[in-house]
Amino acid sequence: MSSPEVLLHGRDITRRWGGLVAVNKVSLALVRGRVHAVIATNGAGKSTLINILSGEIEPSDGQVALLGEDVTRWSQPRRARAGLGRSYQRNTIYPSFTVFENCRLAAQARTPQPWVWWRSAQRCEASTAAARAAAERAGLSALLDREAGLLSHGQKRQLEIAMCLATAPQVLLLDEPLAGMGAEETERMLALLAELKHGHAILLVEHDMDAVFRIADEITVMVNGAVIASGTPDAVRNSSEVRAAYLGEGH
Amino acid sequence: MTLFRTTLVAAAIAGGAASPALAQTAPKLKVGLMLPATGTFAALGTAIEQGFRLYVAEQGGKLAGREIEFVKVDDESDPSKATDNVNKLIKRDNVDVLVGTVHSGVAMAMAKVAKETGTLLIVPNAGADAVTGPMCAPNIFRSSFSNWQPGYAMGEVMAKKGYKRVVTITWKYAAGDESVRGFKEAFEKGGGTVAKELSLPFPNVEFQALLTEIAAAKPDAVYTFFAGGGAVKFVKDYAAAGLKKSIPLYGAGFLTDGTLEAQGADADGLFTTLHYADSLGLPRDNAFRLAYAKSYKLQPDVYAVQGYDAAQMLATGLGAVKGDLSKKAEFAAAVEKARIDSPRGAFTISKSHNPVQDIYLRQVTGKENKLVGVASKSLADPGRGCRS
Amino acid sequence: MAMERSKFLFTTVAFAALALYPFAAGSFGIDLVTKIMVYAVFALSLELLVGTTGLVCFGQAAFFGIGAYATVLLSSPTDSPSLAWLLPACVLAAAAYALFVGALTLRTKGVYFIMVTLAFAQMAYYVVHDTPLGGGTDGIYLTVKPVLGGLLDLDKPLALYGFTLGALVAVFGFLALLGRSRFGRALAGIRVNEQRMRATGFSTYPYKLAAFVISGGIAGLAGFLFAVKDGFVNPELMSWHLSGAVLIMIILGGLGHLRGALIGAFAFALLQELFKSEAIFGDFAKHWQLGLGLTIIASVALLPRGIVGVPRQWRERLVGRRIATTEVRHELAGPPPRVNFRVRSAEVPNELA
Amino acid sequence: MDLATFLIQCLNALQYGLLLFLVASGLTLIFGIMGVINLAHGSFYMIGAYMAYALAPIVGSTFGGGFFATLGVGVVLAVLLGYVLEWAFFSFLYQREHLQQVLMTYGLILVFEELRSLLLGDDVHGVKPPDILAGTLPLGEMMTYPVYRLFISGVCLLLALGMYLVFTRTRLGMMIRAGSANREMVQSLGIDIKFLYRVVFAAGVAVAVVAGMVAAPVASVYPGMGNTVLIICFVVVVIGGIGSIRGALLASLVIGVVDTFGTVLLPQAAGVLVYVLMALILLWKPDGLFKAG
Repeated sequence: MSSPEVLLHGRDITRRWGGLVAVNKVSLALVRGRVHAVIATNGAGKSTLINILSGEIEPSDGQVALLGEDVTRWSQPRRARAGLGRSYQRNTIYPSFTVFENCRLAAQARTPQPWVWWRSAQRCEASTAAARAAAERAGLSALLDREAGLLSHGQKRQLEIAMCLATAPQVLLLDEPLAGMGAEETERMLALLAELKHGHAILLVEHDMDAVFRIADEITVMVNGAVIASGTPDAVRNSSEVRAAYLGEGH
Repeated sequence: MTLFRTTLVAAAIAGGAASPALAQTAPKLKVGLMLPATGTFAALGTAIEQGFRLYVAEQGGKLAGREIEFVKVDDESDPSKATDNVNKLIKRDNVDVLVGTVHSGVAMAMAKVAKETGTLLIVPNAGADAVTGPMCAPNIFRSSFSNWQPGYAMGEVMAKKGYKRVVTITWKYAAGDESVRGFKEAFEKGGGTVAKELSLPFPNVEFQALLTEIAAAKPDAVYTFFAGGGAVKFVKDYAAAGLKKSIPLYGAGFLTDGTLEAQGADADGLFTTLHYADSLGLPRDNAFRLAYAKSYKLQPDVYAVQGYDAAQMLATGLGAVKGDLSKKAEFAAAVEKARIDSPRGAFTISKSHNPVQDIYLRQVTGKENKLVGVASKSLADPGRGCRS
Repeated sequence: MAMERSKFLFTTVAFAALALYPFAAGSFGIDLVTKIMVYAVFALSLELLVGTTGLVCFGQAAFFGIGAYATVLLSSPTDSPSLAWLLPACVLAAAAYALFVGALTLRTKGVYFIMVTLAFAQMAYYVVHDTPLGGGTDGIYLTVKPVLGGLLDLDKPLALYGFTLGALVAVFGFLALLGRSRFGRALAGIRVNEQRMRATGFSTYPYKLAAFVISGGIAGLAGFLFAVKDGFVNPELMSWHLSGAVLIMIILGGLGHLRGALIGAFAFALLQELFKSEAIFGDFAKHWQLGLGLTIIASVALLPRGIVGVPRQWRERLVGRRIATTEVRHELAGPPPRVNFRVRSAEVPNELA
Repeated sequence: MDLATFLIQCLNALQYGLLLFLVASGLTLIFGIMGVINLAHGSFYMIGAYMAYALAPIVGSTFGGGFFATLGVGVVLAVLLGYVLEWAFFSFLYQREHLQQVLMTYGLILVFEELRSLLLGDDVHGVKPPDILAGTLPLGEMMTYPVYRLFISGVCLLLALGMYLVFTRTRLGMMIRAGSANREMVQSLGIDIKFLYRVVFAAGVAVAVVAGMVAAPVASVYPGMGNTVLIICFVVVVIGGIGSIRGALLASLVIGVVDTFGTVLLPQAAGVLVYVLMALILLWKPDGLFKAG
């Protein structure tokens, strides 16, 4: 892939809450085949950023372009149907549904008539097939009939990803997929992400620095809503601003 | 009783399996009391039931030789449940006679079912004009009054007193509207005008704004229809607003019936019209009051009288047909001809089955509705719309 | 699956029992059960909103009342109207008001939704209460009951019983079908987490609106049946007391299950009959609300999942710890049909909240 | 309507609004902070009114006190009642779905109504205002204004101020606000959330009971009086924004104005106006006038 294919492009995104600026002129481009990580201290505007990109919140300023089209005024569902998938920091799986049904419901959004009321959902080939494929890709094939609420924490995070995949997205916005995971579970998730980046553009918001620096192709560092550094992991690691403002705190 | 109870249990729990025939020689007469046991009108329901039972007890528990058995249903004063509750008495308990109720809307629903099924119904309070108007039927009787009656009588009284401009105030619902209509009819006939008809949604009790309107309109007097908690609050608010001194307040009798203890001094001196009063001084009334006080350890009110008279009317009709309720025409004819020897003073029953009775003018003195005089002698409800 | 089979068995047996009941019952029993079945249809309409979609509507009586008033207002006082057009007309009238109310109210969330639906119901209540349109507080009468050609005369209690049972089975079947369909699954998803559904690509508003309209239509059907049964409509049919009572029915029965609405309607009505029964409680029967109130309180304390959840509760108690522990984890993840009113500040990001 | 009448109507609106606030403020506390839809709130108001009626002779004979002594005893009993109710009926419900709490409070309404009927009967009663407040002030040429109504307004304003101060200036208020925003966080700070909720519930009940006691002399005391205020209180709370004391005050006043002038100017539509207002406000501001927090 010689020329980078930009799937999602945020330009000068700004969000103000009253007098507070939560996100200040942030620009970033997500490219197919690459993992772009955003790291920031708590309260630096990561969640706001991801909410703006996915369409949950409107930006005060700036544009979002998806697959070359300006989607700034699009609703979240419309963006999702156009190929933008996101996961949440907290588990948003449907605990009373089976793993399969969680994925199937997600896949249903992309079927041509998701509102059909006269036929059993189980007989909707399009969504069942997509659900199986997504679950398999996320490593949950063995657990299809398990009630989602009974999964382990790591499995729930996997399911979160599987539900994203079931909607056949091109761009994945992942909000702290590693949060609360043990070492083994983290490894499994990282392997999954590495595998997923082929064919997808991934935005990864994460706290686990080791993981970020291992997997990201590009890293953006935010402090107080603004970008202070952006580049390859090595460049960011060596940036003096980052050391001063961010990494320094913990060391 | 036990057998009967068992049937009821079966009916209530299993959802009403067909009642096994009661093997009894002298069939009891089943009286279905459909009265409010809960909610705002609960106290009225109790008084009516006690009055009814008192008369039956005085006759040795038997009317026209038939032993009386009571079945009760709480109507909750909820019209939307009324049809159900009546059906319960008619279909489940197979009552011979229906007695009820206080709330006009519920009584209307009862009248409708009674009209359809032909079950004998005696209304011991609800004054809805329609019960003995468009809804009238050979088997429907009322032992109390029509909303029109006290209103009309008060209209005559106030016109005679020389008032010219009057404001009326009531809840915006059937009873209030009908009472005011009756008042207006007589008052305008007597040469007065109703300057303003004020109303507020039932059962709101925030009167202050309307009292201000009354003060602004400066009428000669005010006619009002309120009952129960609303009556208490209205009388107190009226006095507190200082209007009692400057604009005399008149009302249908419910304004001061069963409410005087709560209204206290604020009700003193008020004039109201009703078919009953405290200290009527009639021997019949004295005997009744004594008996009632003995049985229930409290003084009777107009509701108890109405219950008592409902039983008298039943007894009159039953006596004429020798206890055989299937002779409906004879029953009705007998009641229509009869003079009911009521504690309120004897009365007759009109063609449309409403009492033709004296309406008294009363004045509140010392927690009593003291008799002032007869406001309207043998006043008969016009029974508009009654075609039977 | 054993669970599925027992559900199916329960429903079949229940409906079979209802079908056979008239052969064993007297006229009062038929009347009573007809009434309860009308409430069951009404409860099912609300179950679609509350239990399935998670929209707590506190104004359901408005649709019920509109169906009932339409029945009376549209039929002529002398000739029997035909079911063929009267029934659809009443359902449509209720659904039309639901469309209007839903289109406006579905913008609000949680408690606010509850209260706005109440507001619109109160408006309908005061319109019939304070204007001569529907006879004011006196209400109006249905003098001639509807018929279907020579086939069905709803003036006959047995015909009405059969028709009501038919309507109940049809509504139950319809909602069961709906629940399994893609539309129904989407509603279930909206109940648990609407935000997630939007992120997945569902435009949730049309789904909720459709559910609201369907629910209003079914409530209108119940109102139609009520008006035909009693032959009398009154503003109280639209009062918040009735909206509250039907909500109580479905909670008592168990939210999230169609059977719950059915069981709740029967339990609520029969409990009232029980405590009102003079034969059992004698003179204390006039205080029937005390018994009902205490029973409700006890059921909240002892039956967290409603009456429907009782078998599961017993099973868990019998099987013991193993399931109990998984259950705890389950609870932590958020129990299935959970409807929360807590106002979440969705637009304010976590950093600032 | 001339100017004098208009001004008097404004006073009526204000006074009615403040009375509404008095009843509704307890509801917004419980509703906003604990998330409990308390249908039994009207019952607490009813209990207060009946306390004012039934306790007066008892308090009179034991302490020789009048209205204010009764009020004091009533408050103590109300706090106890609220505390015990929370412990017995609500403490185990917070982990459950909120609709279970609705069911619980519905059951409580029925129980309270019947207990009232069993203990005190179904009659209507009046309660005398204390002698020092029994007078009236002249108002215009015909009307007078009862001093007691002014007293009620004063109590309402004091209460509003008091609640505002407790919320913004005290540690308890801080904990309560934090608790309503984030239960887990407060618990992790070592604050006993169970105790906190119990206090809030007791306070909410106490406010409703006080409202009933204070309103008793003007409202009179009758069965079913709780139900008539319940829905309008919810309207106040929701228009004002759940949990917001400021909002409840403003909403009460707005409803006072709409209701007062509606009854006078548009009597046919008086019933429906308040609900039209609520629908309009919520469609305009889906979270009420003031969001809590």
